[in-house]
Amino acid sequence: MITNDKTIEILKAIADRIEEQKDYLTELDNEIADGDHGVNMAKGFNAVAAKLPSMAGKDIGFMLKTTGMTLVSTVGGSAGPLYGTAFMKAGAVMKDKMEIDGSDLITALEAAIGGIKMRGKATTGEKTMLDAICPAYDAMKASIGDGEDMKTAVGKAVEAARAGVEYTKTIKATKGRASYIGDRSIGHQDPGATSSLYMFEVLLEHI
Amino acid sequence: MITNDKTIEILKAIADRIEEQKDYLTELDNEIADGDHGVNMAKGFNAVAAKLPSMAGKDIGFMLKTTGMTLVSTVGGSAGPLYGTAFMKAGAVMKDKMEIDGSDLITALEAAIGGIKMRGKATTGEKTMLDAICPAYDAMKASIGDGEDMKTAVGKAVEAARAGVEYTKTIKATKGRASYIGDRSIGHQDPGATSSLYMFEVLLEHI
Amino acid sequence: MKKIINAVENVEEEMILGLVKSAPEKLRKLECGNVVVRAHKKEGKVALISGGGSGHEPAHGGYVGEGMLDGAVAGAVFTSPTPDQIYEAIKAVATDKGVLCVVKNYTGDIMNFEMAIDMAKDEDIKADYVVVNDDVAVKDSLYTTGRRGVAGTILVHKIAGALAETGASLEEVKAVAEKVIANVRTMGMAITACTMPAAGKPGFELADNEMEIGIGIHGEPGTSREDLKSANDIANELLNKIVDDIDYVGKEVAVIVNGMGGTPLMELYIVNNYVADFLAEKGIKVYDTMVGNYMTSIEMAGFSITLLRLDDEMKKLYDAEADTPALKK
Amino acid sequence: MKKIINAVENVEEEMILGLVKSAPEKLRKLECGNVVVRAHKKEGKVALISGGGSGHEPAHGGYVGEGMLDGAVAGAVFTSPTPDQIYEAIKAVATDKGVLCVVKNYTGDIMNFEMAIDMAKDEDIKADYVVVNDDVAVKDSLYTTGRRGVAGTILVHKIAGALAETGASLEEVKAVAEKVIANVRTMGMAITACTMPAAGKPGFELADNEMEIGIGIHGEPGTSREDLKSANDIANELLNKIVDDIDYVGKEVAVIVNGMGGTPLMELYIVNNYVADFLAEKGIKVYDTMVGNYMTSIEMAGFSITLLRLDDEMKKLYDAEADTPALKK
Ligand SMILES: Nc1ncnc2c1ncn2[C@@H]1O[C@H](COP(=O)(O)OP(=O)(O)O)[C@@H](O)[C@H]1O
Ligand SMILES: Nc1ncnc2c1ncn2[C@@H]1O[C@H](COP(=O)(O)OP(=O)(O)O)[C@@H](O)[C@H]1O
Ligand SMILES: [Mg+2]
Ligand SMILES: [Mg+2]
Ligand SMILES: [Mg+2]
Ligand SMILES: [Mg+2]
Repeated sequence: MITNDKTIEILKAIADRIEEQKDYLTELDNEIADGDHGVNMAKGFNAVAAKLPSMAGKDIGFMLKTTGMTLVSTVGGSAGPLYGTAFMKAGAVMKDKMEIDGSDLITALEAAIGGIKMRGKATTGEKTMLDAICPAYDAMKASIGDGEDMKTAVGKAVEAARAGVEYTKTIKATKGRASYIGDRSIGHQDPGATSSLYMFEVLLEHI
Repeated sequence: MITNDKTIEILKAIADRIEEQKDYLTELDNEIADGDHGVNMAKGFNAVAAKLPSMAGKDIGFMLKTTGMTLVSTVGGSAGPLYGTAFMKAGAVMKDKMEIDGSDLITALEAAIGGIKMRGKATTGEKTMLDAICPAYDAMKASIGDGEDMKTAVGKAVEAARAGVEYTKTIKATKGRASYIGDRSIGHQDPGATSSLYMFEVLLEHI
Repeated sequence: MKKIINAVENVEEEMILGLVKSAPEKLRKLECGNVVVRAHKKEGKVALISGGGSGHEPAHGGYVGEGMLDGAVAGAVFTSPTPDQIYEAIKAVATDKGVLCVVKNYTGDIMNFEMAIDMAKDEDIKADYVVVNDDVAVKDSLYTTGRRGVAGTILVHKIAGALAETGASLEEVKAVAEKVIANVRTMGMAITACTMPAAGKPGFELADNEMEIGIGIHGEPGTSREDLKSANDIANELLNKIVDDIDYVGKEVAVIVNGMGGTPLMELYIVNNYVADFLAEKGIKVYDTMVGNYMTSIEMAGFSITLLRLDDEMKKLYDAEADTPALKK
Repeated sequence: MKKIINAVENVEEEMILGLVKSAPEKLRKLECGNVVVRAHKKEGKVALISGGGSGHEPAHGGYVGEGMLDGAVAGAVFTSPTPDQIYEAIKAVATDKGVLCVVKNYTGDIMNFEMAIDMAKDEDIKADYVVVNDDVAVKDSLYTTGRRGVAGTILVHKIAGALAETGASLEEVKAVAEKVIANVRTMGMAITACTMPAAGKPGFELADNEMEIGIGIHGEPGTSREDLKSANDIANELLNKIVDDIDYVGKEVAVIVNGMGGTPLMELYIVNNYVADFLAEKGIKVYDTMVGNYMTSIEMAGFSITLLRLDDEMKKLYDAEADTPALKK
């Protein structure tokens, strides 16, 4: 079970991780696109971190929705609307929940993916964050379906996300800015997939 | 005696020397001003060289005047009007002469210096070509006055011009572009004085 | 990083303030963010908005004014502005006639503008948008995000702005903007990268004999790296890509030889010398030529060539008065 | 050297051709050299000519047109044009009213223009000149060549050009040009050097934390080398030098924040943000502000600030119509 307090802890830890990896994410973005992913994500999650104290005691749906809205209004670029929509959609389906279990997590993630696909009109294999998130979701769903506990399931999600990030190195971007350099994007790791991986890693560390 | 044929030879040799020293002159100009002296002088003397065949058989006054007019219309910058006027004025006082001796040389040089001063409103000690030409003129005049031969006199002029070039390193420019950097011009050798020295050196080599 | 700035965090805001203070009787900045609007709102016309990341100066704030834009939204450098910023711009300029947003085809720009327009519609503001995609460097296909929007965007501002000024309807202004988009093509190159203030170092490294062909306007690498060639050869390569894309022969065109920010005008004129000869040779008639820094990538050295195929309507609107800091007619 | 050019020898001519081809109905190049004149000579007015070395684009050819110059002579890069080139320009534009040459205070420019004017006078052309010396970086004293002419020259073109257009006499046009010169001051700085095509390498080297203060417009070093400071601190230093030179308090001024060619507009706007505040603080009223690349040193990164103290006559002429490639009013 992840409680609302825990959720605050996790969001704070994500913010810390992003800040810590800011330069690396920017570096990755620089290689294939415009080099702002780290800076923008850090700006957004720092804004989220600043709002966390005011969320204390609220339900998880509210927290996720507030996170999403904050990301939308502070990150900009592609990551802002994408992550923002993802968190907002997850928040909508977690409305009023003070704690969530494995199957809630799957519901939330499903909504998040739906939001990303709706906004970005991409699918897996296009060298985007979806190449980390979708396999993570599949792995987690299978694990929970097999009756494994949440920690195990999230562990498998992290494995799958990590493999997804590796996979992005092998393919050509067909969505987002990196698509403009065509074949030259091959060999480089997608920054958005990488930031998604960090979120799963942090989640695992905190449950 | 310098004949009209010899004059063509000398002018050609000056053109060669300037072309050869183009980069060095430009380098000197770069240090304290706008780095075009070598390029512009070479452009001008190449134009002079191209006209030399058509001067064959003409008097020395005509040759010097044509050289001056060619420099004026091809060099540009400060060096164009200054050297151009110098040669034109020297040409005027050498009108109709088919050969010149030491005292003619002094008359020509005096006219040239007058032209440079009239155009540029400078005097010695301002870190310009005058710091090479004026001492050269003085040394040559004294030598001829002492009854020395032309070769000796020009040799002394070269010595004096060389000392003058050295002297320009020790003083601050108060005329020309180099004056804009004020004290920062100290320590650098004046490009115009240097190109003047080359002309005296070439003269010496050919008489 | 060597820049004439104060603090990296303040670049966007100080820049917008500096722009507005260069024409305080004509422009103002919204309190709530880096949004430039006309000092005197004009009613009875469709309001035209543009925007995107900063770093493209004078775009887009420099095109706010009579005959062109009503508002411009500036995101962080090379980062699409957020929906709430765009929404504030829309609210500030909206009239009964509606609002048209000129969006360049980047995933981020489109998503943020779409979200803002949704927010505006929720408040019963009539708002719509067009997507500019003039960059022929990128193949437009079902399997990509399509061509980028680059310098041709300025001509959309100019022509749609001129029609909006006449009091035309939102549908009419949108239609003419789309006509410009259908007829405008651009391609660019760079000999140096630019440095995003927040990144602190250049986006890529080029050797002394290398150039990037097919760059966008966000400091990203181009579609290919090639040996540096002569100005004429480069211009030839870009022009051929453009005229291969749509048929310009026998048509009149507006030309932009656009500097990327750090290119001396000397080089842009040299490029235009070739462009003019190339077009004459192909039987393409030049109606007008703009040479300068119109849509930049901070201090990148390089240029793009834009050709807009004109018809009579576009010609009239192209010639209409405009009074903005970056473009006067 | 990394440049978008064809051959070093052709830079000046191709550039002038490219400029003229950007506005062929308004400009033409003389066959005999790099001289730009109006396509349609206007009689009954004093003809205004400017010129100097190339490398200052859009100066000076870009200011030829209605309301400003009648002709512009371009020498080799950073090299004064020769008297015969200037003389051809004078002959091409001369009218019964005479010709006024706007010369920047450099030994070479003055000598070459003087020789050309003498040649013109020999042909009974009424010709005269004024010398612009707005650069406060250089002390004006009996023992130097005096202050250089830099970006303030554009305002001489604008204001004297506007008066010339009205049919005023040579004496009147010269008087107003001299009034502008007496009231205009400029100071500049650079964070990078520029590369003359013929030299092939930068005029000087600067470390990453260094800048040159008090530069001219010929790629030469400035009056001092200092540690790089913030945009505001630099602008403050330049502005103080300017306002210490003549009294601007309580006066109206025209402002130019001029880029040296490679400076992104982003940085010029940031500088203007400070300039506007500084002037407001000092009680100096801004009548108008120009921000952009008006008088450059090829691709040098840096800027200059120009302040012109206006009176009613100058204000009227400043506002008068102008239609040139580089400045429209
Ligand atoms: N259409 C899309 N769908 C899903 N993810 C996308 C899409 N476009 C881009 N991304 C993700 O966004 C990341 C880039 O984000 P960011 O750098 O913040 O935005 P921008 O590309 O606008 O600069 C990419 O690495 C990719 O993972
Ligand atoms: N007023 C002057 N009188 C005499 N010589 C001068 C004067 N001004 C400059 N010079 C000479 O001209 C040289 C520079 O010539 P050049 O580089 O061709 O012209 P510019 O300074 O216009 O670029 C200087 O080195 C100096 O010797
Ligand atoms: Mg990015
Ligand atoms: Mg020089
Ligand atoms: Mg971005
Ligand atoms: Mg020079």
